[in-house]
Amino acid sequence: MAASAPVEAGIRVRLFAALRETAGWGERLIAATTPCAGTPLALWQQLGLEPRCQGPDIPPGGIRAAINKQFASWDTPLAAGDELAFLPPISGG
Amino acid sequence: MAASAPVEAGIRVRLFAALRETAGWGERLIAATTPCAGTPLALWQQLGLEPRCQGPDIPPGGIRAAINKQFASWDTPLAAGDELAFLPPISGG
Amino acid sequence: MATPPGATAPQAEPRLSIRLEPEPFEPLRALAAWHAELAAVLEDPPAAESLFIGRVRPHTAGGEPLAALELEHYPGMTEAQLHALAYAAAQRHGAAAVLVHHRVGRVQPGESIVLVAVAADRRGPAQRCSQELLEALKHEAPFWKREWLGDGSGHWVQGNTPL
Amino acid sequence: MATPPGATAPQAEPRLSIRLEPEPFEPLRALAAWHAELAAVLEDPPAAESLFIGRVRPHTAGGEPLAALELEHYPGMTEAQLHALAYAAAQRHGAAAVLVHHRVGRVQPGESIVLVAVAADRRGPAQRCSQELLEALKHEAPFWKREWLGDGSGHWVQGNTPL
Repeated sequence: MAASAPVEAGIRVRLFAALRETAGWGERLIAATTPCAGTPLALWQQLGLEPRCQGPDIPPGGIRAAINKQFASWDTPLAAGDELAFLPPISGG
Repeated sequence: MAASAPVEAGIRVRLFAALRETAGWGERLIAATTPCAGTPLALWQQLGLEPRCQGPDIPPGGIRAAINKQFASWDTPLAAGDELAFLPPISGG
Repeated sequence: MATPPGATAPQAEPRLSIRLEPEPFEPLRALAAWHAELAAVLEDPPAAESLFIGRVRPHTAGGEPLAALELEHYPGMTEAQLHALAYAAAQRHGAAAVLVHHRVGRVQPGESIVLVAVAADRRGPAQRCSQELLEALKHEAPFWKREWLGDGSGHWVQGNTPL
Repeated sequence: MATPPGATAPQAEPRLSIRLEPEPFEPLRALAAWHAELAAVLEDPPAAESLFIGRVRPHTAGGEPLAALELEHYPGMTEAQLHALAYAAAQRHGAAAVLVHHRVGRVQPGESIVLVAVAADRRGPAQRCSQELLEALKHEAPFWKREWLGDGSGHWVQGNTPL
């Protein structure tokens, strides 16, 4: 976590693979002017990403969130300076 | 099986590893003058091999018999020309 | 953490060799280099080594001829996850050393895509560690496959091939 | 015999490469030769390869320093059993090719004693076949180990090392 990062740093949002192509972008800097800058789930909804959530507190099916390159739960509080990534279903190996 | 082998061929008995060293020999030709030349269990007892059987019909613990280079049960009828081997517990790989 | 039954006493830190390969790699050459590295640091060569090589199939999951497979990853996170997964698996099974090499970028049919190697003192831990780690990296390391067809179209693979 | 779930349709005969090695052998060199053989006969390189290398430990089962391991076998029967076990395991799992190389005679600590390799279309069958075959040959192929100590004494090993 980068709790001591300057508030102007905002939150860097990254999309990968099919998510990126559906959205038409791979990276965005979102302004975050308060110490608490929401959660992955709130940002997913705010950015209008697909698939849409089935309800305000229901994360999109099959998608995982990562904060600063570590898997994170959808309700983790974000801080300015964080890198938030949304990851479609993994298919490695 | 070598049922058509000459009866004079007898039965070749082979011992391996610890069995061979305990017995002091590795290979013997046993006369077999009848079409039925006994079973592995009968020959084991007849040759006085160690470990002794716990009873007339009880095979020696841990030892396996092979006839013509294939595992065989202790009561398989032997024929002249057969190669009978007694195999101590396996420890390969 | 509980010591698995039969594990040997105080356990050294597992040696990890994790690499993303942007170019074709030859698994046997990678293993030879790894053996040389281990020989330089381990007192004795490991008694048991369990290895896995995965290669790109010539056809898509749907059965069409595959022109190429594209492997996207998340630079930084993918390496960190591979390290974490390899370390956890090695610890869990008491493995002495673990190697994971994984291709990224455009991979041709027949080319090696993943190499997993585990060195341990006994065959059971080596095999189990290698198997678990292969499953773990297929589900927990951020890689995404896109199948490219001969007509220039491509689509993202949903999930993994069945076990 | 029932077809295992998910097995691919009409199955070609598995290719077996079985060898007893009276002299030290280098597993990676053996694998390179096997890969070349398979490349010459298989239409595509196998998608999954599961390999195992076993080496002689530097100490006896009882913990004493080992001078050498002697591997006795039953010429003719050992090869036949290895073939039969490899064939059965390959059939059971639908593996395309199986390699087993096993040392015989006097083996030094650290030397390779057994190499098992299985090529299949999927990772599960490759891993399971390789694992089962290794267990099978440890219990069903006539090999006997004698541990030689530094003082010139030797004793026959009873059974296998634990999994």
